[in-house]
Amino acid sequence: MNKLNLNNSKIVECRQMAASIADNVQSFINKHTTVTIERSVLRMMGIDGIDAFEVPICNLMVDDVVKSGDLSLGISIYLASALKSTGLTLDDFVKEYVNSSKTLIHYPLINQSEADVILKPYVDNGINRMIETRKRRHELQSKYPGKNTEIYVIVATGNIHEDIIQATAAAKAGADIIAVIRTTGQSLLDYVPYGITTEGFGGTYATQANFRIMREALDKVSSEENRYIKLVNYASGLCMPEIAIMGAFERLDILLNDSMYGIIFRDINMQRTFVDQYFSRLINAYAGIIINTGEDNYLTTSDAVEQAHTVLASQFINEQFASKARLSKRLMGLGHAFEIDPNIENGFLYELAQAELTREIFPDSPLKYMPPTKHISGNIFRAYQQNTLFNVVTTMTNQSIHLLGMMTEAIHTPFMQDRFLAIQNALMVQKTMKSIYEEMRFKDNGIIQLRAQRVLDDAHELLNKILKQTLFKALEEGVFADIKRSFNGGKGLEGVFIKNSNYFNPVLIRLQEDEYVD
Amino acid sequence: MNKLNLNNSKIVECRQMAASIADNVQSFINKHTTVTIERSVLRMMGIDGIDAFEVPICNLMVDDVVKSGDLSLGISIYLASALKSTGLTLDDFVKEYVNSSKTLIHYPLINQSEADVILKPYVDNGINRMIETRKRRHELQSKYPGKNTEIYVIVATGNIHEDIIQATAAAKAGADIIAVIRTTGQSLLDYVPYGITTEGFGGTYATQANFRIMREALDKVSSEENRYIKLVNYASGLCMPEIAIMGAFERLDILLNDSMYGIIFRDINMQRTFVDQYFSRLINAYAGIIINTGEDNYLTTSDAVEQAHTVLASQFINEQFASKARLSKRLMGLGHAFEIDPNIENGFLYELAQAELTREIFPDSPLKYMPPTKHISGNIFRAYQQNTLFNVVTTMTNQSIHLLGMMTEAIHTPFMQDRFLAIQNALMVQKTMKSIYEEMRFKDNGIIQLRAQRVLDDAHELLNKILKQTLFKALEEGVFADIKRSFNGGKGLEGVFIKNSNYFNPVLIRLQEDEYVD
Amino acid sequence: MLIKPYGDTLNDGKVQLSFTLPINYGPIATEAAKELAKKMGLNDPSIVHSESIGNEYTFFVVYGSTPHSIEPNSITVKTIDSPTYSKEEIETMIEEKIGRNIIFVGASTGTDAHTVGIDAIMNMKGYAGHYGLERYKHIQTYNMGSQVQNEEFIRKAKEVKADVLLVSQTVTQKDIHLKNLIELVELLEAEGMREKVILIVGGARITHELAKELGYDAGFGPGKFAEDVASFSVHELIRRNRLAIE
Amino acid sequence: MLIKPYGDTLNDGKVQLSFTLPINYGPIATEAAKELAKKMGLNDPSIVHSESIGNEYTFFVVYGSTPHSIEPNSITVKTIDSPTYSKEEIETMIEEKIGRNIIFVGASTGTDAHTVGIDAIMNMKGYAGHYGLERYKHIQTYNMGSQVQNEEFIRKAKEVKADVLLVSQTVTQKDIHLKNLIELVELLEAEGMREKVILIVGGARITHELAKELGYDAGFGPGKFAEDVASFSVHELIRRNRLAIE
Ligand code: B12
Ligand code: B12
Ligand SMILES: Cc1ncc(COP(=O)(O)O)c(C=O)c1O
Ligand SMILES: Cc1ncc(COP(=O)(O)O)c(C=O)c1O
Repeated sequence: MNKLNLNNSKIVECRQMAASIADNVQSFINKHTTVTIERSVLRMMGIDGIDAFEVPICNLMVDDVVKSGDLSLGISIYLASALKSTGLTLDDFVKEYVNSSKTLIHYPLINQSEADVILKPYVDNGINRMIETRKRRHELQSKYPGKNTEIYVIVATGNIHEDIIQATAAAKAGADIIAVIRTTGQSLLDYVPYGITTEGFGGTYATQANFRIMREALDKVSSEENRYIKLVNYASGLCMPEIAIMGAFERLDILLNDSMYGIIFRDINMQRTFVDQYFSRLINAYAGIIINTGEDNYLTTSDAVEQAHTVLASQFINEQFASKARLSKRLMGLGHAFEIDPNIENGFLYELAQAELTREIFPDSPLKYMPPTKHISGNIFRAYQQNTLFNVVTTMTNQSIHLLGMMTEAIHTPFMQDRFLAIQNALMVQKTMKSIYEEMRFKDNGIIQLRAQRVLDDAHELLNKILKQTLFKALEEGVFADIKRSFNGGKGLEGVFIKNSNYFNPVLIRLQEDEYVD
Repeated sequence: MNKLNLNNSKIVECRQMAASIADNVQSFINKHTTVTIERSVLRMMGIDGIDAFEVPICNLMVDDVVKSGDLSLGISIYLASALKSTGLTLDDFVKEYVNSSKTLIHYPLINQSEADVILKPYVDNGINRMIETRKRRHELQSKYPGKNTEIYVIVATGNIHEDIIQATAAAKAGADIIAVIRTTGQSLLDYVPYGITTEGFGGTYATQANFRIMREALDKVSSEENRYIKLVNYASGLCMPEIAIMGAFERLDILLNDSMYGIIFRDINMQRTFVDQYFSRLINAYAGIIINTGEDNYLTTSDAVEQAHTVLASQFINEQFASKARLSKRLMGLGHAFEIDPNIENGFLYELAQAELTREIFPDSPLKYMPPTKHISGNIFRAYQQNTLFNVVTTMTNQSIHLLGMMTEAIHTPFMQDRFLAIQNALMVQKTMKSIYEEMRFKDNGIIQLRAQRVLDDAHELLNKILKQTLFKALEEGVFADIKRSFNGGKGLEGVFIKNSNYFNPVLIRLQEDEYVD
Repeated sequence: MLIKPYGDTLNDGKVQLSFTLPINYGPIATEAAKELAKKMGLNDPSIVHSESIGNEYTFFVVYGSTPHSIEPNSITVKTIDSPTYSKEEIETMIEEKIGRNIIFVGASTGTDAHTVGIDAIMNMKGYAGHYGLERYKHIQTYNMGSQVQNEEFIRKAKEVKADVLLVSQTVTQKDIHLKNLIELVELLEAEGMREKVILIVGGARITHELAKELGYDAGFGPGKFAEDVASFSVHELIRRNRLAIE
Repeated sequence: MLIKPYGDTLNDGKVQLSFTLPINYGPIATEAAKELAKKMGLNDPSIVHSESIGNEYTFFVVYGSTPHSIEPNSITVKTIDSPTYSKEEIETMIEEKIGRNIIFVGASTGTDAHTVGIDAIMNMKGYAGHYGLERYKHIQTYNMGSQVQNEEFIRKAKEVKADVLLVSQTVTQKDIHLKNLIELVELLEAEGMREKVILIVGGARITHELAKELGYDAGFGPGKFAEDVASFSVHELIRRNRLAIE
């Protein structure tokens, strides 16, 4: 489709600039590791569980090395050395480790090739578990093929059991994708909570056990409804790679995973975030998990008319980071949103222009389109209407992952009836406007075309500017979402380590070099 | 605009056929008069009021002649003769008439030219009152020019005082046009009730006094809001011409006035209706009152997908009848509606096709576009959404008179908050989609274009069929709204009279022959 | 088991409310709305929206928790017990158990001009894919249309020896339908006809419960079609004639 | 004068309700909904819509008349009495009556990550066309952003000798904001600072009433801007220093 008369070479140039921007950051990334990356290496090898104080074993081990060893070598060499010294299997070693006071650094370090041999069966196990899970998803999706535009709703009661009730009802009512929102504050925890949980604020803890029981519940609905129901959770935060592994093991289908969201919206240190996002995305790519980026959030703090081009520029950058992490286009769920004040004349036309622009520039990506939130008030009827208009643009521009707006957006996390009515709203639009994407054309050089061209031009200019100053500097200047973050500020910097020249990570190599097919 | 690739000669042919259909009926009309026409002649000359049993004086007089005289001569000759014999002014004669037992036929009949002279001052009075009112409207409308698309809402409490409160609030909230719905059953009364009324079912009595006080209230809001608020009531029914006069005197701006609605939807005899509509429309034309036709109603009993062409065919016919009654295009508010089941795939595209089709075929007419009603349920949120979709089509196709749907359509006549929310809904769409009419194009030979072409073809075929069999027969066969009516059936036939060759009507001549300008 | 409204947690009692108060927008109005919600028993009502909708009128949206609960097991509702048969089954039943045509007379009575409902039940075409009674073998129908006076309706019923009378009422404002429906029963009784016919009413706001209260044999609301009405009628005719029902 | 909800006739008491009951769709569910509406005091509740929204859950829309009425004249609400001045007036007042810069420290505290509200008040750009405090002459601002712990917040306040503390709270689920706000007051008291600062809270669900209850000097909700906060603060500073106010 070329409804907007876009200048194709501008698009090509944007991609090139974004690639250079990402290259620059990638060379930084390649030199670093982080605590959560190392913990996720342990998770991949099968380490899970907590101690008597509810501290995850992975944290105990990595903290050990941070405190008394040298994490710049990677956790793997320590673990391999310990196994070698004790002669125990991993399982038995972990049991002993938890119950004794011996730390991980008490064992003489062995060399990498020996370590590789010792860890290989465990690494294989983890990798195979990812492959099996991916296969299973593929089987189910062949059995129940998906739709062009899939309806995505959230559950967020704080209690995973209530979440399951609500998710099941939503799926039965027509939802294709269920996201379990995380409790406030979890993204700032430098560990992943454990077990089935029933308390949370504005969301439910992301734990592997919660992932598992929700996945089971949704598989049940899938088979009842003959529709594969996708499960979503959130990676971005201080534990991106670990959550990526949990998602890979428990067959999450989508993970919110943005290369910059944590920096901008959670004040997580930028070095930490860039390094973590790479590793976590390598996992997503291997596991066949769609990522969702968070450009939609920019418009909750910035003006959606004036800052539309920042969304596009960021999508180009996220795309390049994703490519570097081996994600194929069909796994790049780039985010954008319908956030223009409905009181602005012709705002709808600008939304249409932006949504179509995004669709045309990223034709193969499962775009994630977010509903209005900022300009929703307590007038639930008005909100319901705004959501209809949003649904109309979604269908008119053939978006892929269709997050539904809730009429109670300004009030509370959704009640069951709010979600039901939202699904009813979306389904009506999808049906009554079914073929409108093919039917609609826009006036040549009209408001819509000119707006889209303008946004592309502005994004081009912005990328050029970022390229010149580097992405790090651009973030310091607050280029996205009007939020400024410093290179050494924010949370989690203490968890970043420059890799030693002897850095050893047998998981990273597999993620970077294995061939995988669907 | 030509977005639909319509065959222009087909449109021209439709108009020609409709003209011939109307010609045939018009020769019938020209030969007849009715009790309500004669009563409206009296009203034009200034007769108003009721007797002790609340029977309007106009009815007393006309009934007198029906009973003991010969109405085929027209009421005017009787009245002139009585004035001549008694030597009284009209006012004094009416007073005497009401209080005495003398009927109208007790006076020797004079000749037409003498009668003409006697009645002239009274006829002039009435005509001048119409002209003055028209001028006043014109002044106000120059002061507060109208909009392209005007928001129309109803009030229907049954109590004119409550109606005024609600109408005022609605106008302040953004309504441009207020319609006072009539009480159920009024259209079947063969007289017009009198005075200010406070009781009605699902509507308020249409009386001249109610018209007046509502007009005053709306004039007040007009000046407060600097927007001319139009007032609407209903003519179609057994008293079409009388209500037309009342509207002309009290500065109604729009009257529901359809050449066939009474036949189809109120089972009023077709001879009666055709004759009455002509006279009432002559008055509307003279008074500069926009008529609204009722094709929208067809889709409340017929299927909106299958019977869309009947709406178009009927619009062509209504247009021709209106022309014959001297209405200019800008007074022809042809009606249509958004009544496709939202569960039908691509229903929205069909609605869009139909609305654009109507807009293109009648470019100079203030089209009246009716909201969904039939497929509205008690789910008020869903209803609110359906109304949004309707508002979207309204704006996408630049309709003129925009009747708002109410989220409580399936429940009750509107509460104040229902109306407010409906206005808010429409205003948001108007603003956020402001220029969409100019922006949108449709795919060549796509679903929308083909649908519109098909509806035109079918209307063409239907008009051809009606032309061959005459409109009377077509109505007997139930061609509109799937409802069959017989030539001699229905209410009010007893009020129809073949004009005597000496028929005398000094008002009719003025209405047919005066030149009038705005 | 007692139940309460459900927002997102069992027994949270959450309800949504909206209303208009005749008072100017402002803090006093908001407080008045909150007090009203409290008088309706809501705990912690939250006025999530308030807006002026005209001089002296303010519109509110409110959420809150109701402490009330309901015991569904103790609820009894009058429902139509006879099963709903298919068109073919009904035709066979008439053939085998009654052995003659059944006669239905229907109308939208009083000043009510809504015919879509009665047509949905009676006319050939039916509604939403359910054929109307006119299409049934062994059923003879007279659909008098709308705005039929009760007297006229009864006259027709007598004339054609109706077995079943079908009344449709859509306009319910100021309870105009009740007046009209009660009058019909009284007229039928005065004529000694009440027991001789099966008397059925239908319409958007009609429930079986209400119909029974008014002295009708059955009431049908939205979502009911010809087969429901025919099943009930045939079943009832058989019952009245003490014929065995399988 | 007593007032009641208004549908289309004075004192008709009409309200709209919606809720979900954990019960299967059907006549019993509808009756349960009706009983619930009656328990909430509605006369003649009408269940205008019911629909299954999942196994064992039914959604209802209800209209009815409440018999309750409210006397607005007897309602007293705590409101901020000081008038709202313009930016220029405020600047002049500080100049003339206070004669030094006023220092504001603001943050979205606890785990709350919402900054748009506090930024609306404090940042240069402001919100909805109202400039933020940063742009005011004689006002010095420190906006600490979001997820600021109460301890850290107090530390900063001390460090810069704040006159006014601005706290923003958006997430209110399970009353998390109350916990956080109360803790702040307690910490300030423990530090002996409570009386030395003007303590203000704001957010979408914050009212002045609630703020006062929690021991704050003022609370600001939606529709309040920098000039409201500055006016109150300057007015209050002057009052506390017993300076005359024109
Ligand atoms: C279509 C319609 C019209 C059409 C009617 C055309 C016609 N020939 O029927 C027209 C445009 C003419 C019209 C006019 C008016 N209408 Co009207 N109309 C409607 C509308 C949009 C749909 C009704 C409908 O056809 N539903 C579809 C049918 C199939 O549903 P149903 O009737 O419920 O029937 C089903 C069941 O109830 C049952 N059933 C029904 N009858 C029977 C009978 C028997 C024996 C049985 C067994 C079953 C049965 O079976 C059917 C199939 O399941 C409704 C709003 C809405 N969305 O409901 C307003 C509505 C009914 N109308 C209303 C009003 C007020 C009027 C007017 C009075 C307005 C006016 N003042 O001019 C006039 C009526 C004048 C009069 N004298 O009655 C109000 C009634 C308010 C109230 N509760 O009292 C409504 C609710 C709109 C509103 N919110 O104001 N109307
Ligand atoms: C934007 C937004 C976000 C953005 C925030 C970006 C940012 N940097 O602020 C993002 C996307 C990051 C976000 C995240 C979340 N959000 Co949020 N978010 C919103 C949203 C859409 C708009 C809020 C807003 O900006 N309003 C505009 C501002 C200007 O209004 P305001 O805050 O009321 O401020 C005005 C006044 O209140 C006052 N004011 C405010 N503060 C102060 C302070 C002082 C001192 C003064 C004087 C005045 C004042 O002045 C302002 C101007 O008038 C609302 C929904 C909505 N439409 O309201 C949900 C909403 C607030 N979020 C919600 C939730 C649950 C979350 C999450 C917890 C979800 C999750 N589990 O991940 C996370 C938050 C995590 C956390 N730790 O807090 C819920 C809160 C529910 C509740 N009542 O508890 C809401 C209501 C959405 C919902 N229905 O679920 N959110
Ligand atoms: C990309 C991305 N990651 C994560 C989140 C959620 O993160 P948190 O749990 O920190 O609210 C969001 C928020 O919507 C997001 O857009
Ligand atoms: C053309 C026309 N006239 C009159 C009416 C109203 O007539 P009544 O008062 O008979 O309901 C309508 C109904 O909507 C109409 O469309």
